[in-house]
Amino acid sequence: MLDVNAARKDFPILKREMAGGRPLVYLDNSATTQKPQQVIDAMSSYYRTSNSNVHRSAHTLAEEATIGFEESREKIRNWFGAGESRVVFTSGTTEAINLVAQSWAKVNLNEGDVVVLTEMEHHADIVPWQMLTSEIGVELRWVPFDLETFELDMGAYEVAVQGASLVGAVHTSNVLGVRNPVEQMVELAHQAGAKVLIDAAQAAPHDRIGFDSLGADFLALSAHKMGGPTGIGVLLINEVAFQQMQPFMGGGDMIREVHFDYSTYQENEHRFEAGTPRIAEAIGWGAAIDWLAKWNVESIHEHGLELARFTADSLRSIPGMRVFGRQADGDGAVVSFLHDTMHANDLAVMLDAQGFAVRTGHHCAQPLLRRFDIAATNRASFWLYNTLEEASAFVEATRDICQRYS
Amino acid sequence: MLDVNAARKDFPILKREMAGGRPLVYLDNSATTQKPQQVIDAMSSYYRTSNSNVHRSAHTLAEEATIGFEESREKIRNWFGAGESRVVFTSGTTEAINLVAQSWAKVNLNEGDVVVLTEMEHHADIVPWQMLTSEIGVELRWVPFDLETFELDMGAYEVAVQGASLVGAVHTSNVLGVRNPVEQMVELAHQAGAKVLIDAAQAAPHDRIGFDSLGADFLALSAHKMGGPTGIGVLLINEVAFQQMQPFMGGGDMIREVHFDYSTYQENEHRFEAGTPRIAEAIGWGAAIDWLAKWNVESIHEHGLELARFTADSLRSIPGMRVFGRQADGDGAVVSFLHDTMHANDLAVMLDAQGFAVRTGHHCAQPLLRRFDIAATNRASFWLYNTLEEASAFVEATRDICQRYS
Amino acid sequence: MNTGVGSGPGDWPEALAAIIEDFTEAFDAKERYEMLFELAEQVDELPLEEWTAKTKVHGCQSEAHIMVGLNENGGFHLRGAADSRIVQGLIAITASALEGLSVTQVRAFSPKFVEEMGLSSALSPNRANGFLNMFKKVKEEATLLEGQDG
Amino acid sequence: MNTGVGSGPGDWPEALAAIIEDFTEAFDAKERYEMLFELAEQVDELPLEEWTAKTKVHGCQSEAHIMVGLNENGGFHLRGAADSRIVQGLIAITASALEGLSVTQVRAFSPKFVEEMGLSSALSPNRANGFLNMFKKVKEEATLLEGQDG
Ligand SMILES: Cc1ncc(COP(=O)(O)O)c(C=O)c1O
Ligand SMILES: Cc1ncc(COP(=O)(O)O)c(C=O)c1O
Repeated sequence: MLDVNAARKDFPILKREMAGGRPLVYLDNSATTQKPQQVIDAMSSYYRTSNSNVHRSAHTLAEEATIGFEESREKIRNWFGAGESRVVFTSGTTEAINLVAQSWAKVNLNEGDVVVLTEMEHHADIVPWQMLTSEIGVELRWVPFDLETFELDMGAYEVAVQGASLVGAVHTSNVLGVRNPVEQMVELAHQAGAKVLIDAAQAAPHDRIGFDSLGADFLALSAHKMGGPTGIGVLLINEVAFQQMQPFMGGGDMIREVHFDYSTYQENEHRFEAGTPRIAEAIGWGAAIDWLAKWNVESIHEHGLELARFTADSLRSIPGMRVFGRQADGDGAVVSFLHDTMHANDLAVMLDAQGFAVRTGHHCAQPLLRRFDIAATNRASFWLYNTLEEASAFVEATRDICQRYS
Repeated sequence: MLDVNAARKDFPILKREMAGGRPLVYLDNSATTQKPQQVIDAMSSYYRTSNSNVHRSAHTLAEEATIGFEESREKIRNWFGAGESRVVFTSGTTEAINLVAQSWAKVNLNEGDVVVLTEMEHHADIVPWQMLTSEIGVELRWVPFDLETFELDMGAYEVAVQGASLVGAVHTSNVLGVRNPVEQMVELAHQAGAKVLIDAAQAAPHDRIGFDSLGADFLALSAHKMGGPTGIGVLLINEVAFQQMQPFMGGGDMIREVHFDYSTYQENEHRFEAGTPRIAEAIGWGAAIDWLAKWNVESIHEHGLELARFTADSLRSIPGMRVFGRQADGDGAVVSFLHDTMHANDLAVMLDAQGFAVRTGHHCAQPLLRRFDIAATNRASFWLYNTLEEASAFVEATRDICQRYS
Repeated sequence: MNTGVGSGPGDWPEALAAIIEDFTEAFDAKERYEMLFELAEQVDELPLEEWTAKTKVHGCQSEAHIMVGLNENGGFHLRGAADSRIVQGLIAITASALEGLSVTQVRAFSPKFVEEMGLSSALSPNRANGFLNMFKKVKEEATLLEGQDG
Repeated sequence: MNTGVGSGPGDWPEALAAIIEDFTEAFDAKERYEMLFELAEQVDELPLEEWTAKTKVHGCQSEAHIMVGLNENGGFHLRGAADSRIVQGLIAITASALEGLSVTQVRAFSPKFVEEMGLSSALSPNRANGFLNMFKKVKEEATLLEGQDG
């Protein structure tokens, strides 16, 4: 069992008082999680004692910064089971996916080549591919999902991957919480000769991902959604795919030699990390992983799912309320909902006035929402520090607001 | 006069003891500067009280984070005199220059179009253009500098810009400290119909840059070299050039609408900022600017130059020592040097053992170094917290090491 | 009691000054929003049938529509509606603030009154833009009204 | 006194154990580097004329060259040089550690002795790689030596 109260103690923001002296109930974890004090301290301490630019220098601070930075890379490699793969730092999931589009797809695909996406994708896994359709003429194929069960149409998927070059698929939907059958999707894609990019932004905080054993070719995620700082994320890359990539951005750190008329590049991960890296961010992320390692990831998952199930079931009992998602085993701790007559923004503002932070809007997944013929939902999302009491207070506040004002 | 001791008090790292109990003498400021406690606190405080994802949400934390993030943008706009221009956040100078290459140059230039660069450029302003030569066939023209006076050959520059489409020029060289005549360069380029990108990474910490009044089209710089955090920088963009740019990376925050078959993009700066932004970093950078505003930038400049002149002159008196740079009015606080027989790395390691942090290597400017027929220099670089005593102790240590071991 | 013409803080017309006072006396944000919900009911509501591209307020998180006109005394009169009650509440306050003014007065009216009402989070950067867009549209339409007159 | 064969900590040959002891007794990093500078003078220096692509150690911040051979007693012997005194000092230590060993012993020798010498910042990630590359090359060349024998 997860010791939620022990975990809460590490998050200073949870002590914050909101309007009217009400406690903060933070239910916007899918957008970004809060940070434990240990992460904040790791970054402060880096800046207070070892701050320096990394790589290629002979002074002590530079050594310490380089070691801290590269150790974080190894922590991330280990945490995500990518021991045989490459770990390239990016500014987040979005840049990681753009890196696949620009460094792998643009180099290896041709006009008419097919990229398969699901209708559940986040904009981060849509727009880079649309840009590529105009740049090199790849074609997009969309795999639908069922509007009742919220499940991906695996029959359609199996057809779509035939002759495709790449699949881009969200591991766990940030709107529906649905966890897709990624293992099966990787297998079917590979049978069809397509590479697979998994968007694990939402899976990272709740699941133990084994990149090498999953066998996907690329996997993208962000630190800020798993207790780490803003401004950093990662692309995990299978070795074969890594060798097929060409540099994305040029500059310092990614080069071997620069001449007036040509340059040669590093052959390891640095090849894709141009410029001064996100040193403090990497170190903060490493501390987040150390902190997470103190808890049991399976019980974080179970805890989140329990809260999500309770919330979804309770919200369904509010007249006029529609809940999007199934909260099945393995799903994310996310509940999207929308009231028939209560405007989503009004509900959010009224909840906020009582200390409840939920996200409201299209959640960067407009195509998904449009399939339901809606433009926005409210969304409550949980992490390991949320309690059943919070979920229950949130449901009651929502029920009350909808009763009184809808 | 700059109150160096008052400034020093704000930097916790300067109290650090190095090997053998020696004080840290940090002379690697061109690589990255140290951070005042106020900057560290601003970021910690953000994470402890207001951390949230920004934009498009209705809860209090999201509001606070959005306001903090966008206020930092305005601070940066004001500090760099870009009131009539665009302020696009990037991960640093390197990404900012890549953004010009990909979002402006690739869209607006054609095969055979000419990009003019100086032989003083940092790799960050070389490699993106070399990549563009293979991508769209632009041609590079190099403007030489004088190996004795370290000055750009403005006659050659005037010839080079004829018929050129873009000039990329370093404002202040990170190796030589030379400040280029950027005003004149902008004027000549514009007369010839070329746009101008200024790499102000080294100027930002020492100079008051007025972007609108300088009239350049693009200006790139990094927060971490001016007291701000790692992981963030900016591209300032003149409005006309801004309107000619196409999005670089796709994803959240930069879109207006996403459909299965097309998307539309934001029209303001967000258009070029895909994904969750560098929120804490922007807030930290804003705090760095607030902190800098307490000091007089002109006196920061004068102070740095005084230390650089003293150091350069003193080093020149060491037998076998060669100093690269002129330390003229307006130049950066940088001194590159190389001993005839003492290996640069050995000197750096011996200095480090006595607490002196200097950078050693090619400083991401291999073409520049190759013009001098060398592969590395040692480099001491100063900021407002360095003292004459530190410079003097550093010179004496260097003299001693060279005498005993060369 | 204030009887200004709306040039800015301290110069609000009576009806608006009363609303501002109510808001500043509210216990907390929750109560203020409740008041907005109530005010929303009191607007001269622009019915759905009259919503057109011309009445639409752009850059607002909700679908909001306004139409300006003159009341029986020839004074300014605003009708409006929004799918968000909160936005409609803001329209209602604006309508009551401007009611009966001359077009010239409307055009000179300051939007700063919302700041005094303590609706900070209702006036998020996004939402504030929505309100300001709405207010701007009111003024633009008022100008056209003048054009019709003249 | 230690008389091991170099399998790892606690098992160093006599000459190396003595050097390690000197280093660990040094006052600070500065003194340790000074010792490295001195040791650099004691290597059987590979003269510039003999530096070739074959002798070059790759992945080192400085230009370093080594050549392996046998001494008059048929034991292992390392010659080397580098433009960096510190790197040459590390070559000197390696040479003295391996002097007179059999090729089989050289191939089994652990590079961990440098960690015990407190040269952390001389063994920066970059520099450590340089040292490890050098040590690897020594072993590879030693293997070829064996080939020559057999
Ligand atoms: C002149 C110059 N340009 C560009 C850069 C690259 O900056 P960053 O590594 O922060 O992207 C640097 C810093 O090393 C620099 O000194
Ligand atoms: C499923 C999914 N993909 C991608 C992203 C984008 O992540 P980031 O904004 O950190 O790049 C998010 C977060 O919003 C997400 O939930």
